[in-house]
This record gives sequence, C-alpha cells and structure tokens, in this order.
Amino acid sequence: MVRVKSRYLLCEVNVSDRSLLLLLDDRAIAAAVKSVVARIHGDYGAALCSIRFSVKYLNAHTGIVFLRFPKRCYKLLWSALPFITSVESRGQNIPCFLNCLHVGGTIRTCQKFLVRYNTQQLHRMLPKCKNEEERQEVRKAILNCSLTRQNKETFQDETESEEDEEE
Amino acid sequence: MRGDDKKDKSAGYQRVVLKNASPYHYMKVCLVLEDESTKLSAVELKQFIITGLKTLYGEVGAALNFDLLKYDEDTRTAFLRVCSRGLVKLWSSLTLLGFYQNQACAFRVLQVSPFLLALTGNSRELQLD
Amino acid sequence: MSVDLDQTPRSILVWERSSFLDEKNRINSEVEQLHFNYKVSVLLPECSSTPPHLESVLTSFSRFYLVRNLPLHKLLDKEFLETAVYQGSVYGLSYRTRIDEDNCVALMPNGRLVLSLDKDSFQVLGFEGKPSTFGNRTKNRFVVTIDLTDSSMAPGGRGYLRLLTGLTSRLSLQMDFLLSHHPGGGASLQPLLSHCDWSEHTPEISTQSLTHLSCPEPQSCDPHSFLEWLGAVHTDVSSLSENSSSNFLSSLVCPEPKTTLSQALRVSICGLLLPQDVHHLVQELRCYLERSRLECWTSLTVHGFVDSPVSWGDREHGVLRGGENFYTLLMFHDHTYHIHLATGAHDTCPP
Amino acid sequence: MSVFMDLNLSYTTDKNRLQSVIETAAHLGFSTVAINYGFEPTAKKKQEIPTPKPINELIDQLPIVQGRSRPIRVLNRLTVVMSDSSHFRPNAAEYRSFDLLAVQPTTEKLFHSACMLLDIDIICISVTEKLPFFFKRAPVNGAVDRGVVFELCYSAAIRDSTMRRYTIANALSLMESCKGKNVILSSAAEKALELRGPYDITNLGLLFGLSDAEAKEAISSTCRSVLLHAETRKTASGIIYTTKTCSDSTCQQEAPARSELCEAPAAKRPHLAE
Repeated sequence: MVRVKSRYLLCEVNVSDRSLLLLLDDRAIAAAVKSVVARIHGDYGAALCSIRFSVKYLNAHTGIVFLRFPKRCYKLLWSALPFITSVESRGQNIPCFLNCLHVGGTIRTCQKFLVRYNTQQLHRMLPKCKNEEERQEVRKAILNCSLTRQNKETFQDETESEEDEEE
Repeated sequence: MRGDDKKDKSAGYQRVVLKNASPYHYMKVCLVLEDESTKLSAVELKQFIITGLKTLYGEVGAALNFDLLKYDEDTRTAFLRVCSRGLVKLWSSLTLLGFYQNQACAFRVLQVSPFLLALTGNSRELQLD
Repeated sequence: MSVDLDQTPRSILVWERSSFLDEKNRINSEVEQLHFNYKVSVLLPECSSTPPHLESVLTSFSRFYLVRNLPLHKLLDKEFLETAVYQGSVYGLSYRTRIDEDNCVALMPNGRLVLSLDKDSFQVLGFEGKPSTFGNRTKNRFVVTIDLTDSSMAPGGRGYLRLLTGLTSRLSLQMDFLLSHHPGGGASLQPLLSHCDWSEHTPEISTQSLTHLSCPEPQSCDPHSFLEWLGAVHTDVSSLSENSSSNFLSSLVCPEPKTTLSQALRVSICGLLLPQDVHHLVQELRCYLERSRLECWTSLTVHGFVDSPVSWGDREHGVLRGGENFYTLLMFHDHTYHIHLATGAHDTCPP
Repeated sequence: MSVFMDLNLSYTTDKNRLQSVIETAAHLGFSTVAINYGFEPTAKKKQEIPTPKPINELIDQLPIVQGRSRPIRVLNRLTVVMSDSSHFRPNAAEYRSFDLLAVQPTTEKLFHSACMLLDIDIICISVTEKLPFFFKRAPVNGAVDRGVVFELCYSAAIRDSTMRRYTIANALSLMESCKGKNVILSSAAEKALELRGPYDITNLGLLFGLSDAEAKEAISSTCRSVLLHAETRKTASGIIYTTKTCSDSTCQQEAPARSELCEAPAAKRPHLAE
C-alpha cells in the first residue's frame, strides 16, 4: 500500500497581545488559511486547499499550529501563508501573522523540532529571569525537555500531537 | 538549458542548439460572445483576461505578465504573448472564462507556439476549395 | 503526477552561422531536406516593390494538384511508379488529415512512402512498421516506411503484393492528397490523375509593403529575440513601431540596438512548395543582395506542413499542441548567412 | 492517438440548441460526440428510462468536422444517477438502445460496485459537490483492469466558481488513485459556448493532475477504448456480433471498425467478469 504523502508545517501565531491567543480555535485558523489561499491563489489554490488540508493541532497557549498539506502542492499553499494578517475567531478579529518554523514529512519530526525549538527559547529566557525561583523553574523545564518524558505543562503540545496518528 | 552542439570558429561556422529556451509563448485566440454585436476594445479585453486570471489563480495570477500584441476589434481575434512559465496558467484561465458581463462567452484558442513566426504559417489553415 | 504548471512542452531552436562561400556549408541539404513546405515568406528591407527577377522566380513555382478521395493503392499503380516515382521526385502529402488524430501519408521525393497510422489501421494493414517515437507509454500510433524504389517493392515483388493486398482488401484507405512532381509537373502525374477527381492549384502569392519599421541589428541579435521581431513584422504587430515598454497592453519592443527602416517589402507564397523552388528563390535572393548597393540583408522563412509525418529528411514529426517545423534564413551582403531551424515538442532535432 | 471525442453533450429538448452544440463540436475538431440522456431514478415513483432520439431526427445534416472531409459521428449515451443499488437494472432492455452506458454513483458502496461489477462503460465523477467519499485504490484499480473509465466534465467549472473548485479538487483526488489512467475528459455542455477545443481541454487536463500526453489521451485514445468496450458489451466477448436487420445510421463512416472488432487486440477484449 502506498502511503499518501503529506507535509506538516509547524507555524507560530504571532499576536501583539498574547491573551488573544486563547480565543483561537482550529476552525478559525483553517478558515483563515483557506480564505487567504483563495485570495492569493484563486480557485485553483482553493481547490488544492480542500484536499487533505487540515489544522492538525493548535496550542492556544503557545500559539503553535500544525498544518497539514498534500505534499505535491505544499509550496504553493505555503506561499500564501505570509499574507494572513488576521484571524476571525469567536466574533473577534485578531490581528496576527503566521511564522513558519519548520516543515516536516511527519508529525513526529515536527514535534522533535518543536521540542528543540522550545528548549532554545527557554535558554533565551533564562538570563531574563527576575528572581531565583523563576530561574529554577526554567532550569527544571529545560532538563525535562525530551520526547520520552512529557509531564510538564509547558510541553503539553507534544503530548497531544503524539495522539495524532501518522498517516 | 542551453547546449552548444559544436563550435568551429576557424571556418566561421557556428552551431548552437537551444532547447526549451524560448522565453515566451505566443497564442492566437478569438473571443466568441453570445451577443455578436458587443464591442470590446483592446483594453477591455486585457482587463477581462486579467479578471479570468484573478479568479482562477488569485492575486498571484493577476500579477502574471502577458502582452496583447495585436487585436482586431471586428473579429475579436488577438495575439497574446506570455512568458513560457505562465502559459499553462494563462491558457487554462482563458479556457475557464465563461461569462463576459453576464453573457456567455468562450475563448477559442486557435494556435499556441513558442515561436511567433509559427503563428503566421499554419498549414491547417490551407483552404483549397 | 505533479502540480507543476510552469512546464511547457519541449521546443528546439537550432541556430547556425556560416557562409555561402564555405564549401562545407549545409544550407542546400537543410533547404532540400524539408520536403513539404507550406509557406515561404521573404522580407526585403529598404525595398518598395518586388524586384522583377524575384517576381519571375515566385511565379515559376511549381503547380500542385489536389486529388480528392485518392484510394491509397493507386500510389502503387505500376504506370504511376514508372512515369513519376522512378523518374524524378514526387511530393505527395495527405490533405485534411491531422497527424495527431488520423492516418497521414507522405510520399517523399526519394521514393519512400511513409504511413503514419493509428493503432487500428496499423493492425488491419498487417505491414511491418514501428511504433511512433512520441507515444511514450501507450503505443497508439505506428509508422510504416516503404521504399518504393527497393527491388522487393517493384511491381509484382513480394513486398509489393503484400502491401497492395493490404491496401485494397484489408485497409482501404482513402484520403485527399496533395501532389507535385519535379521536374515533370502534371504530365508525369497524369497516369494517377486520370483516374481521379483532381484540381490544379498555383501557389498563392501575396505582397505587402511596410513603412517605418524599427529593426534590430540582425548580425548581433540573439536568435529568439530576432525571431520574435520577425514574427511581429509578419503578423503586423503595431506596438512594435510605437515602442513604449510602459504600455498597458503590450511591452513588446524592438531589441536594441535598433535602426529604422523607412520601408520594407514582405512577400509570401503559399501552397505545396517544392524544395527545389525554394532553392531557386534562395539563389535569386543572393543575386538580389549582390545587385543592391546597400549594406543590406534579407530574410526567408519556410514553414513546413504541420501534419506531415516527416519533417527534415525522414525524421518523424508529430503534433502535441502545435506542429511547428520551420526555418528562417537570414542572408547578408557578404555571403554569410544565419539559419534558425525550429521544431516543436513532437519532433527530433533538425539536421 | 485517435480522433478527438467528446462523449458527453447534454440532451435538451430544444432541437436548435442541440444542433448548434453539435455543429460547434464539429467546428472545434471533435470527430465523435455522444448525446447524453440523464436518468435519475427516485424511490417514490417509477420512472421511464428515456429512449434515445434517432440522430437523423435531431439533426438533418451532420456537420463536417473542421479541417477534415468527413462528417461528425454522433452516438447516444445513457447516464444513470445511482443513489441505490436497485437503480441500475442489469439487462434492462431499454439500455440496449444506447451506444454507451454510464453511471454516476453517489455513495462509496455504489462506487465500489460500479467499479467492480456493473456492466457499464463510464463512471461519472461528480463535479458539482464535495466528494462524499474517497477513491479507494482497490475499486479504482478494478475498474482500470475491467476497462471501465472515469469521466470528468468541465462545463460546470466554466459556469461557476464554486463548481470550479469542486471540479479541480475531485479531479486531483481521482488522479491520486488512478494515476491518470482510464480517465476521459468531456464537456457535459448544454450550450455551444460551454464547449472548448480539444487542445484547450488538453491544457486544462494539466490542472486536473494529468500530464501532457495523458491529457491528450483522455480525449482521444481512452475515448476510443470506451467505444470498443461499449461494442464488446453488446457482443459475446467481442467475437460474435449479432445484429437485427435495421440499418445502423450511426456507424456510417467507421465501416472498417466493425470488421476489425473480431480481431481486436487482446488488451481491448472485454473484461466481462460474469
């Protein structure tokens, strides 16, 4: 049996006010992507975007999104993503942009990347900590960064993404 | 994509084989409208084609460069030039254009070639009786 | 399967530079190998009316004959073979048939009969052939090449009888046919024509004079740009004279460096044209260049038939979207020339 | 390659319109067309299967194909829209009067049976709605092996932007399973201006995920296989052919095709599983 090949785009939703992130949901992101693809690439893009496209995972806390595109047209669809300027969710227009961090062939590679990426982010945060308590917490978090142990709330995204079976 | 077959400078003989190197493709198209009396200027035709590109390929498609080399208002026949990479897009958007200002229309693509000269000598147009 | 919409079918352009004075020049073979010419167009810069010599060459182009519903086995008629095929060159090409859809037939001057058949007809005919080179995965078209001058194809020979029974009893192909003969003309074709419904045609000449033409420097211009410019001249593209690249409609401009021709003459001739006549025309144009005082040049474009089963020599030819096979000969005052040979997707590289 | 065909021109009672559609098809270079009679059975009341109008009643003189010296060939075809397995009645006498037989399954189960079992020539892929099911590899391969073809119609894509998206999306999903094999492209045109030329359709095929050569086959050689398949459906394994002594007006110019059927190549022999 031939595997249906897909590409997973790991994107970060950047907003000015992080509290707005909590308003996001899968459907809002999917609608935003679909409409921007239809705007940039027209009916043809919209047609491509209706086959096997889905928002695989969204972490409303960290603003991390996994998008799945068919492998043969992901470049075309990806090229429309920078044109997202806002996401309409729960009746509210959230100005934001998507920053693509990684493109992978499976969810697992994306997840591995995300762990590494988050570790880096924590390292960057470390010097900025105000008191010892915070510093300790960040250190602990860094040490806990691994795929086998997912217990920290910070890495909630990983646990959830592993539930998606790979196709 | 440029392959030099052989070069012989001494005898003044030079041969170059250019494969798929044509930068443009040329199309000879004819617009058929339901109401034959409708007048359409060259600018309107180009605008119309751009709308077609925009619906099928969005803003990216609308930005595709093509030239209206020649247009005959009476027969609504036009010569278009498009960069080779955009040929399929332009052609398919012409094919899928079905309405001009709420009246049915169709683009009949008469000939397509990577050489403009080829459009002047199509033996399929030979009429002997 | 891909979603790559940027690709276009293959095209080939061969650019060659040489001199008529060079003994090794291949111009004669290049002209003569394109057997079935549909249209010849000549551009004479700085010329206002057709020079009389040229006019006479053009009017002396051989006549050709259209035979309606020619049963193909008639081409194997003994009398026809003896008076026409064995004596000189016969040019025959099926007319109103399309190479990518129907059965197409060409009778070449060297006595070869080429049948480009669809799968059904090929199987019914039962004659040896090979699959078309352009059919990639599926073999839906077959090419049968028969040398009529071969001993086995002599009337009464084994191959001859097999083909004759194939064409009479199994596959009774009938098609409209364009025929011409060099040097005999209609007289040599009489044995064939006398049995059929036919009409005689003279190649059609048309002349246009052009004024105020921007023109690139032909010696140095890049081949594609030059062909584009020449095409624009032949299709009467008006934006060429305005020459403003910021125009909304068209950004086509004449390649730099450019000059302006105050006048030019465009002559074209259309029909089934023989390479011999084209060759005459080339010679006449050379004389014309010699006679003219100016630093001058002239161009000659020869279009082959789109639906011919062969292009140059016996190279197979087909149609994917357009079956262009043409060459442009650019001649200069100092006997040098440039030749551009162009083919489309279903064609092999020109000689 | 064989001649260009458009195996789906919608039948309308408006005779003039149908004539102009056929004339336009001939003008665009199609050598064979089929007039399609739609039949959509519903559960409530019993409906009559349409009977095809003889071609000479529809059009007085068949137009000459552009650039050729022969007239266009016109066939009849029936398309049954199936929403239940009882809608297709094998061996129905009414089906015999049509040259081509097509079904349009609306559920995955029916699609499966259409691919694997039903004695038909063409499976229509719906292009006016989002696909209610996925194309599984197994039935698609089964259909390819049996010589049944899938049909995509493009005129809906000309009419409306939403339909265009469905057409392209459904076409691409189909190509993923069948890899460009056994696909035909036809118009389903109701009006002359909804028809497009053969080379335009070839180019459109690229959007549907076909290659240049495959797209050209989709309007020529594959259509020819469909006609051969349809002929064999009426015969016993393509070897014996019985005919009532009524002149068949639709086959006037392809006289050799008849005799040659007997020696049709093995690949073109019918795949009658039953």
